[in-house]
Amino acid sequence: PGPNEIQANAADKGPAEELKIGYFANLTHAPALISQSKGILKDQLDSDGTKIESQIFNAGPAAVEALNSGAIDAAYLGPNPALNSYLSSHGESLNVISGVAYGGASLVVNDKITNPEQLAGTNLASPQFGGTQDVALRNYVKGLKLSQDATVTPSSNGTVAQLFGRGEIDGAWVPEPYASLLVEKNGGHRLVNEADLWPEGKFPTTVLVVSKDFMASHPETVQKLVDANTEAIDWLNTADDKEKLKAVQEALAKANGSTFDEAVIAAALKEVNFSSDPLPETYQELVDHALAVGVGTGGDADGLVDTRFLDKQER
Amino acid sequence: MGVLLNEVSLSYPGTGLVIDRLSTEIEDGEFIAVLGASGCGKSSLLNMIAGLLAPTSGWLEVPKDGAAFMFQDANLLPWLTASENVDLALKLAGHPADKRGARVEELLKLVQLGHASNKKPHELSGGMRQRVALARALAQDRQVLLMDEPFAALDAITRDMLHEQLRSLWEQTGKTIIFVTHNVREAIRLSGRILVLSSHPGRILETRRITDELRNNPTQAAALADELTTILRKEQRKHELNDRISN
Amino acid sequence: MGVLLNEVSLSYPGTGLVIDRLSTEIEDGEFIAVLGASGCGKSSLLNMIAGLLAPTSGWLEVPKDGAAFMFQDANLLPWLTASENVDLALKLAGHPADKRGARVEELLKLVQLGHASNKKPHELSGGMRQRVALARALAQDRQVLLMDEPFAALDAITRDMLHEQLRSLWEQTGKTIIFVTHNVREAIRLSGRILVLSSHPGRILETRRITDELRNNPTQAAALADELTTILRKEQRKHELNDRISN
Amino acid sequence: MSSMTESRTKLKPVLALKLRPSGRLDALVAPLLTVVVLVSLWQIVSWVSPLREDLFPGPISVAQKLPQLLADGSLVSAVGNSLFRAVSGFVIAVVISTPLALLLAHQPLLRKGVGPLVSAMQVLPSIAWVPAAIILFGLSDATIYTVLLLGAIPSIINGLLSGIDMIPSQYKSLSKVLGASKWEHMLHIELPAAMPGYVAGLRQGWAFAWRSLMAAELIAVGGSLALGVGSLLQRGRDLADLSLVMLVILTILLVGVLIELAVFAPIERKLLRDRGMSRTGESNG
Amino acid sequence: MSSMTESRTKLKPVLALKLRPSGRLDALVAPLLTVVVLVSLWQIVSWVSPLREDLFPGPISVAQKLPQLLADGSLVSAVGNSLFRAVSGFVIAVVISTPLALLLAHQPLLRKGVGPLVSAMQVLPSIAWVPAAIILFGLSDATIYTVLLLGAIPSIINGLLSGIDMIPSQYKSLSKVLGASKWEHMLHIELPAAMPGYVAGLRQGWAFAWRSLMAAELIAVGGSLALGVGSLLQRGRDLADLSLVMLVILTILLVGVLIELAVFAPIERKLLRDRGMSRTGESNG
Ligand SMILES: Nc1ncnc2c1ncn2[C@@H]1O[C@H](COP(=O)(O)OP(=O)(O)OP(=O)(O)O)[C@@H](O)[C@H]1O
Ligand SMILES: Nc1ncnc2c1ncn2[C@@H]1O[C@H](COP(=O)(O)OP(=O)(O)OP(=O)(O)O)[C@@H](O)[C@H]1O
Ligand SMILES: [Mg+2]
Ligand SMILES: [Mg+2]
Repeated sequence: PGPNEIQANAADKGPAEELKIGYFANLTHAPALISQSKGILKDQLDSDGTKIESQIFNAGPAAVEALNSGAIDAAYLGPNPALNSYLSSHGESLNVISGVAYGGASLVVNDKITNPEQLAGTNLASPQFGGTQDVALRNYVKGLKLSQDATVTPSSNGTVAQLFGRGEIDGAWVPEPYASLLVEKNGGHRLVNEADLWPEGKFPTTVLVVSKDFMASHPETVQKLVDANTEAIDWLNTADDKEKLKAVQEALAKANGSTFDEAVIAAALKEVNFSSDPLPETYQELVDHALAVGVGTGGDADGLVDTRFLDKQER
Repeated sequence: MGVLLNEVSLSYPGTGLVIDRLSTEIEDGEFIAVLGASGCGKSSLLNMIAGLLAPTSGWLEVPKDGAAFMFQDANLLPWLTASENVDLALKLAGHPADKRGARVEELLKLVQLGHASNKKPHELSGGMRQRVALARALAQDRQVLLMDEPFAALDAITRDMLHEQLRSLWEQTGKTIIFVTHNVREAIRLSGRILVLSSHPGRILETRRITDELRNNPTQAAALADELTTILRKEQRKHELNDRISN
Repeated sequence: MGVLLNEVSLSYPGTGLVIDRLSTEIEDGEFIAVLGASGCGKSSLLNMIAGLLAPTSGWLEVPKDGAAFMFQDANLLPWLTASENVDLALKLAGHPADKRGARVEELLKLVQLGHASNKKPHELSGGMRQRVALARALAQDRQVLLMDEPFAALDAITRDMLHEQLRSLWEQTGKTIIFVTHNVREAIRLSGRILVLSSHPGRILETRRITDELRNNPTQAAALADELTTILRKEQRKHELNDRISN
Repeated sequence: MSSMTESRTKLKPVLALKLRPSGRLDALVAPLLTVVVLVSLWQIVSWVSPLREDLFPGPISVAQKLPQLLADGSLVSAVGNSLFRAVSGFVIAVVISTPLALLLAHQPLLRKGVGPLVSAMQVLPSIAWVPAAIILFGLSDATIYTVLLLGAIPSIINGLLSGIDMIPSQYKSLSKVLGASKWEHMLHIELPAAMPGYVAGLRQGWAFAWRSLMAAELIAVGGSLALGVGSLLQRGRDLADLSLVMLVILTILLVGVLIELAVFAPIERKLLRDRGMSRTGESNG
Repeated sequence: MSSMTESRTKLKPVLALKLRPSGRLDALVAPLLTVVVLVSLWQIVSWVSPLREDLFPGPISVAQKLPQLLADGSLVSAVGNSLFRAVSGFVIAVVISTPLALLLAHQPLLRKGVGPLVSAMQVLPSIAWVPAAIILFGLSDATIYTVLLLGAIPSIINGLLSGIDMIPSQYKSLSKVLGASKWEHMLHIELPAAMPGYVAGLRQGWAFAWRSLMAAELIAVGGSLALGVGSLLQRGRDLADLSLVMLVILTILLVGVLIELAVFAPIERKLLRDRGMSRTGESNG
């Protein structure tokens, strides 16, 4: 056992009485939604008598703040909010304990733009300043060495769709299902699939994080959370398309009354891959990209990913 | 250009009749004094003539350009100085800016407030405020001038002086002046006709013409003053009795 | 328990001296009238005695429990009815709730407003408001009673009646009363001593004791009234001259 | 008797006033009429407009949204939750701010020191408090109330303070002469005299409370936090569902109009009538 | 001469008033002192607190953030942008709302119809307008101004309306007697008489304007729209950088205090002094 684990074991208080978990009502959080709606997590935790309380967030910052305050113990998040909190707390706040989803972010542009050179002078959007897609977009645009800079305007996902529909922006680097929404409903097309920019097309979209305190106190519970996550992912990866679509649609509707129509969700599901692989090697790259485009202050992502629960699972 | 009242009645919401079918004709250029007990409806009457209050029944005829009105309380605008208060009346009467300055000064001198023209109302004494209100009423320069106890807050000497000013103004301009007073002697001294109002409801109890002859004869004037006082006292006593019975 | 003024001076910001080194001793139970031209500083003087205004120099000694004060304007609280306004004074003087009702009624009857007790100030006439203020001042029941032109807005009859009430109240209670008036005859009729103030700055121009004998002798009273009026007129004329020279 | 000429005017009883329908009724009919006119306009514009239906939904498509939201109960419960939070939070805010404002009014130095900060806090956007509130209180109603209170309190304090500042100095003299203690002065003179300004401040405070609540409700839903109107609004935005956004806006407006008509307008009317004044255009009978 | 006993009191000149330092100075020193006290408290609490530095940054760590933000100019330019938008937007709001309020005050039926809607619009959170504004104006300053104006205008209208409602009816009589036309009445009597209530409304309107601006600036964080303070605040949250959040909060508070001390307080003081009143605790000399 590594030094980390000894320390953790020292404070082990056995299974938690309650697990408070946060996630978004987003397609990329489907494992969380499925794990809830199919009772996978509940089945896992029942044996310890651990209760579940789930909280639905709109955005990463609030989820991170809640995690830090102890209002939730674990959360499904984008990698960047997790990374930002990890760096600003000097590694004390949280760990990524499992992957959830990878892929599923694209640069969607209007039909006047057919090759990357035409991005010169355009107005592009990303969902959140310093977020995964924002950094990717800035990095990509920088790499193109365009004759004339493209503007990057961070705005929320819903607003991006609205702006694109109205022709206010020429394109947007957004996650699913918004990329599909722009394609299916607003006549856009995918110019770049982010997957093409990463080795094997794998970059984290959603990860599962847990607060360090909770992890130290209740490793058994965390283990069960990771197990449930993997089980949900397995279900998503094995179910047939129709069943999957129906389950996700229902879970989304239950969580936030989603009104995205089937075509959008179906298209989006094709773009996203679910996997518990946390892709640990990608984080330092994310940090370096961000620093390179002038977002954030950089730092060392070492130790962010803690794979011990996943490791135990494989045994 | 006088004022005509025809069967004018007034009641406020929740009160009985305050003024009851009052009719009188006030001719152009008349100087009328209104006497009556406190609360009998004198201010209400002036308010109706000024068009600030509609009668409950009956009708009045007044000059179309309205009447200048000096309120019972000074009613100065607190954010304006004494001279600005007077100036506003001139401005709203349409006088051009360049001519107003001199006129304001003149009016304030008339009421002996030449030295206080730059003071705000809250820096003036009660009597000074009343005199600014008087200056403002004169600034309006309408054919009909209504005055509600214009000299109540003034000392005898200042009052005397202003009596003279008012008399001579009336003689020079031929305005129709209707003024309310509590001072029987003041009424005799200034007016050409005195209306005595009864109270609850207000009706005309007595009308007296004052001739110059009577005015200038101290004995006759004193006798009239006594007589009017007696009338008023009798009226008052009646009410006291009523009050005592009804209570 | 009287009032003692020692070299009291007062000036407002930006004015010259309004009151200039005024000294006088008012004994316990005295009934003092203050006469003076409009704007000479009478209200300011009462304000100082009431502790509402600090003298610029000099000092005063007053009873520690302060003085009841009837303001020149009625100063009623507009959200309270007539009886609530009077009641407030009793409440703040610490009278228990169950005893106040009857007293309020009594006081309002005293000023002949028994019928108007439920009216709000804006539903009262000017003179009625003044009488409510009078009732409130009496409700305060302090040893010293300051009154600033208490009867200015009242008709002669009501005024006469209230004169009697005030006199008999003074005789029964032995209060120290200081009251400002513009009416020389009123001063002679009511007070035991008259202070005549000069203006700009306010000094004591004249002090006159009024004996009961003088009060009850019409000729003597009239003569004194004439004399005081002459004094006041002379004082006023001096200022007019000054004004004319300085302007 | 002189005949009417153009230079004279005849003043007669104002019968019109008596024939007019009751003001109470008017007060309901007029806003309703306004709403009908506005909605018709909106429908017309949405027909005429070249914008796609999903970018500019007309009233009909918004109305079609309603049954679904009513069926799953989310709209009703969201309104219920938000209204409960807003009203209870507002009451707490009033209870806290009133003594604070009185304290500031009577402690000149404190007022000089803290007064400007209170005004400055009014301009601080509600989301500024969210991180701190979450860290202190986690995901509980306490967080929501904190954000709400910090939004409403400064505004109510300022309202009452400016009401107190406008009290004519003669009332202060009166209170001194009547021998009122500081408490009695506050209770019997200061508060009633400042009432009209205070109520104006309360109305603004209510607006701040409600708006801060909307911001606070964006933090999270489910679990320990019940769904509120703010969350519903954000959901509409996130889903790019403008019909939902419009529906929520209309609901908020409706709640606002009802609170105004049922609470603030009558209080204000009574206060003014007590003082012999009236809202412009209303007779004070 | 009677000697002083406990039942008598001696009234003497209030020399203390003259010895006190000038009120102007006080008005600057007192808030500064308050700030110093609060900051010290904050530092102490942050030392004592068990919370991690990144969750509860103390003043020192916040201050350390400053040089970097000043160096890249983002803080200064954000404050500059926001201040420019807020002030210009507020001025536009005042120019629009004042005649609207006067119109409502003089058209009783209009007021009955639209008045409650105006109050209701006050409670509508700013972000509610964002989708609509974007549809109309896209990502431009016009969108930001729209959100700001819709936030500020109802509040200013309500402020002026309640100021007008409180005008004593005797001033209306005076204006009628002086033969003022409707315009003259508004200009010479109504507006000045309603001024104190109006200024109270303006202060609240400014708060609404600034807060709506913050919400509007979240629409888009930099990019085609110039970076504002609201964007900076959101950026701090996005980066889980609470020092930045605190710094922005302090900046907003500072701007708020300065605006209060430099604009609203003096205006209010002058208005009150003109009417022979004074802010509580200040002498009106
Ligand atoms: N707040 C103030 N600021 C400046 N000057 C004032 C103030 N109050 C009163 N004065 C001035 O002080 C002088 C005396 O005023 P005061 O009210 O005492 O007169 P008064 O004798 O009561 O007059 P009146 O009989 O008209 O009521 C006046 O010249 C007035 O202009
Ligand atoms: N707005 C009002 N609402 C109800 N009653 C009113 C109103 N205004 C006046 N009154 C009543 O009408 C009567 C007459 O009032 P008015 O002011 O005309 O008397 P007045 O003759 O001027 O008395 P004073 O000599 O005391 O000024 C009073 O009994 C008063 O209570
Ligand atoms: Mg009257
Ligand atoms: Mg006086």
